[in-house]
Amino acid sequence: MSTPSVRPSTAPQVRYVLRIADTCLILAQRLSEWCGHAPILEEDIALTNMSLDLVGQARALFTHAGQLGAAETQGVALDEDQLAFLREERDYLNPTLVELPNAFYRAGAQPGDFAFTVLRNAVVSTWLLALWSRLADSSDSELVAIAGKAVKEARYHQQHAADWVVRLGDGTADSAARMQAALNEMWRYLPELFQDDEVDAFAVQAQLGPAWSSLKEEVMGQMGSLLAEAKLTPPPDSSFRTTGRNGIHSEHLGFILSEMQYLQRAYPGGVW
Amino acid sequence: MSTPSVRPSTAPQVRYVLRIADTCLILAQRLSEWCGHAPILEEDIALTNMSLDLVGQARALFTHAGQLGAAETQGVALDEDQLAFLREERDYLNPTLVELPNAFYRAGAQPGDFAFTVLRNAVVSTWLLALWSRLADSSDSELVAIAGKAVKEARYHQQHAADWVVRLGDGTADSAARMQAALNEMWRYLPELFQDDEVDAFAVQAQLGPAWSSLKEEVMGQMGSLLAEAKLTPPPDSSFRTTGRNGIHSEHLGFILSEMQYLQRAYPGGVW
Amino acid sequence: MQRQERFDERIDAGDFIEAKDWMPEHYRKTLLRQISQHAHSEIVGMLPEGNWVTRAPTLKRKAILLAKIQDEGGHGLYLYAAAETLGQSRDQMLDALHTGKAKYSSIFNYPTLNWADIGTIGWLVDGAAIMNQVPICRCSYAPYARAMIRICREESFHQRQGYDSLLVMMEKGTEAQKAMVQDAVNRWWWPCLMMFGPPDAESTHTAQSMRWGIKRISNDDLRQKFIDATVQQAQVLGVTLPDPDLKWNEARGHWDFGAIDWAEFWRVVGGEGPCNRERLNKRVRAWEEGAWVREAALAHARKQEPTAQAA
Amino acid sequence: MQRQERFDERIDAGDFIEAKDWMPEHYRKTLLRQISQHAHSEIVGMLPEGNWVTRAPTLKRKAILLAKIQDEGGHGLYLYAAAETLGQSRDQMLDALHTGKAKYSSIFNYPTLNWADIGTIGWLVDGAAIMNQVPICRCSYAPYARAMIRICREESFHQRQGYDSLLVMMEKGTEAQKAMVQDAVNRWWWPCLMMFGPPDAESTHTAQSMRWGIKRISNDDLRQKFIDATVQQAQVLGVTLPDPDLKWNEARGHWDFGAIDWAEFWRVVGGEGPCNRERLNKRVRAWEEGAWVREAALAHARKQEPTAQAA
Repeated sequence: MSTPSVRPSTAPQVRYVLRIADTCLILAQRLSEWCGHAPILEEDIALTNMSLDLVGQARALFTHAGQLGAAETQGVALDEDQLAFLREERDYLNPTLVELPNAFYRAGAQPGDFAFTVLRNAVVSTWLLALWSRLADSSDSELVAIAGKAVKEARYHQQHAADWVVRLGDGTADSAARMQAALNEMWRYLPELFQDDEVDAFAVQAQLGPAWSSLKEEVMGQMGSLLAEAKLTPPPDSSFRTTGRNGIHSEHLGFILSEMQYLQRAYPGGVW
Repeated sequence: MSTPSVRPSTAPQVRYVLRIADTCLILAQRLSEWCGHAPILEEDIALTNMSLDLVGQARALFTHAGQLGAAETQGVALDEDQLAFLREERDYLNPTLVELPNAFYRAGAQPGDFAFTVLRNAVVSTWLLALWSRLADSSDSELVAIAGKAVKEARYHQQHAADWVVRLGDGTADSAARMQAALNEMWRYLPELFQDDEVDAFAVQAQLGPAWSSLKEEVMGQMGSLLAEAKLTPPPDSSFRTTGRNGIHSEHLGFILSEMQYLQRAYPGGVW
Repeated sequence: MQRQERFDERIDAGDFIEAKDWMPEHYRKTLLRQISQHAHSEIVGMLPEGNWVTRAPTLKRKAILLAKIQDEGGHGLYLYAAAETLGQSRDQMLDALHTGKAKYSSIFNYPTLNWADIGTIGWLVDGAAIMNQVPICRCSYAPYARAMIRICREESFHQRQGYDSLLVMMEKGTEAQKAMVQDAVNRWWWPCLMMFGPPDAESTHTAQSMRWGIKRISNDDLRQKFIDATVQQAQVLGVTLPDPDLKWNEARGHWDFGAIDWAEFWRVVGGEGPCNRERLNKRVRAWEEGAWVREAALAHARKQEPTAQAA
Repeated sequence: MQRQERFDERIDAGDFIEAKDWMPEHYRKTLLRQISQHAHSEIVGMLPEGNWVTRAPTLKRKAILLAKIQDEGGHGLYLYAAAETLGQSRDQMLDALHTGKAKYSSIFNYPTLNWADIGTIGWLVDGAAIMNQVPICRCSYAPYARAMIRICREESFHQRQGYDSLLVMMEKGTEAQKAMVQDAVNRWWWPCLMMFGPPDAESTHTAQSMRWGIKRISNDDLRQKFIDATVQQAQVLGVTLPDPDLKWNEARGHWDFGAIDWAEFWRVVGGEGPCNRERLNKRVRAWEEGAWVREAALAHARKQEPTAQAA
């Protein structure tokens, strides 16, 4: 029986690239939910812009992942849209953090809690900035090229998000409480950003890129300084662990995908 | 090019039945969002039960609509799942009222505003009760059979919802304000329940069932009494008109469908 | 002390204790804990299943799922009612749930990630629950035993429906559907084995509960019984249970199985499982956001009283 | 009265008026109303397009849509800035929007119901907007004229992208996609014709605005110009415009077209269109729910002031 889902190559270099691509794609998807709903017009523009940059990064990475997969299997390369829209949930490899709703538990906020949103942006952009910087030394020239462009975007995203974290963390009592609540919920999703496995080991060995674990010191150091400046206190570490980067997600991703994939699924053979 | 969407027959008898079936299906879908989130356990059970009854009614009607369509075109009958899951939005014929989110404008409520939910249930069940009662006289014996079962369910739904409307309308100041706010938003969606067109004219002429316009007096009379008992005041009529029964919906239905249809779309050829 | 002796005699004789009968405080508390925990499990268990109700793939499966969720709400109702006979109100029990003082079954802290999870919950989770619950139908506390008889009957029905839905996919479905079923089984198998609780050697309440006829079979025995029953069902289904050490032991007359990751069990019981916070938060939010409804219902009922008297 | 005469002379000479120049109060108010309404239209217009951004069918289309929405936010910014030169703050203008005192383009009160609506908005809505706006690039008020030059350039780009996306579907797409495009055109055509405003005979502001060079071409003339340009594009696209009376009039050198349903126009302008309440409510909610963010930003900025002075 035919199925329109595609199965990406499970070669480690493909998985390494897809993990990053999916991180960009799914965060872009969440940020785009803000279109037209931000607290001020400048933020409507900034969040849309960040989403756009992330989509651009995802496109480049998906195209490259498709080619890496094709080289591995001597097959035809999956294109960016097949990879973005036609995989099953189990084959998306983003860490769980980026698929969480823009408002985690916070009732009432539509499309989300701005505190949670800017704090997550600060975490992910700090992490991506560290990652892109290290990918400048990749043995894969295509990754070097992608990282060279992306690092500039990530630097802007990081600065913008960090400004908001400080502004809101050290703003009013209410804003500080909202930021602290967001931090308390989000913190336990961070360890997944610093895990490693055989995919990372391969990437290191092949000089493709860094093991995620090697980003921890830099990212957590920067987050620590930022939170201190914002007068926010990280909660104690917990034994909670997410597994999105291995394809086992939260219950949120399925809803993102049903919306995101709908047109591709409902109009097979469509040309857009 | 093949497309997995099905096109139902546009024969008036088919459209007449599909309008009712879609009303049941889409309201069931909205009510099922409440599973596990109601204000008291008894309501978790009641809302789930109502959703279940509506799914049952929809199934019988879809099966019948498929057969009517096949008789018209001498083709193979579309089955209940093809009709429920594989049409394009434009071919769903429920009035817009039932596709509105469980919380209309009310911020913060997840999965919805109980006031809006019970008030809509009161409106739709009063309307369905009137419709099923009249379908007892249909020339179509299958519709008579479906209506005979459904009328009992609708009577229970109507009583249950009406009890809540009174309880909340004449409860606390807060509950009264919530109910009045829900009523103010909902009221302008009611006229669509009493419109008629050539489909209704055909149904009357063929003694298939009543024109929707002929339900107005009974339904609005009962709603008037209920609202008076609940100490709620209908807002002034407006010239706002919805057109879901002609397939032109609100922006909400697309999101319902992307979720509802996802598995059927993503697993073509699947057997469930 | 005569009351205590009479109670002990009745327990030993296999008699049922009714709500009006005298009972030791520890017995009452143990039962209350167990029944309310069971009730909470039913209502928290509506959440992982409710997660798929808007996405059920056919109308038949949607109807079956809705009916099942409705049944679970009903089980919650009976069980809260049974627990109330022991002197605690439903609101008190819910408060204990919401503040984290009361537990619910840890299995519901795992996410439902694909449609086959729904069938797998029916087959494995309900299957394990039935293993645990059938002996309770003979529990010494009669209101609990009566509730359990009805519940077990419905659970068996749910289990068959769950298994059937997987069987349809495995026998008639596409390769993608079969992979979906296998994926679900891979994720649920080990957590289901943990549903029987820690090994007997580490189980704190077992001895006293056995003595009282609240518990009748040990954790390890129930677990073995479940595994023995399930292996064959898995073979019929055509799925692989994710345990390379699973093999028939002729001498024991049972299936041997691999080591359970008890660290994971304790982590999830301790609140750090995949969905603990989200499940509890959803219950708390539903309760808090529904406060105005309950208050209004109460206010309305009070308004009716004088009218009723005047009439 | 000398100021007034000098102003009139400059207007007649086709000079531009700058923010620092004296201007009649009525001129200022007319411009403020028009520019703020235009700014509001840009930000309300983000909503119907934002409605499809999570469902865009390819990454390329998602990127194009995001970029377009971002541009519209930018247009809103320039236009609010241009209006602020006339003495009203952005917050005051937003307050007028939120309380219903200020209008925005009625076209955004129609829903986006399928993906082709996004392309159709680019082709027809942006197309009509450009027809309206190009003459404003020569508007007598310089800050507005300058904003419009930049905006028109970007709008033309959006229009081409919209048309292109429809062309791809019509030329290379499936039958279902072609039907989707036709459905979108059917729904948007008449509302787009209404974007040029009521017939000249009923248009209240036209004469004075013409005199001032705020408006340079009449509603009916712009509408005819739009129709003449669009009919040919529709033919290339392969869609049917939903007007059986549409036909070339050799004598006039224009396309004749059917009667516009002005009752619908006034109904939508009056607040009873398909999405009026939802659009406004979303803007109000975004503003209200964002209040704490704006307050915190202000509080933080105040905290920095003494530090900055101390340093």
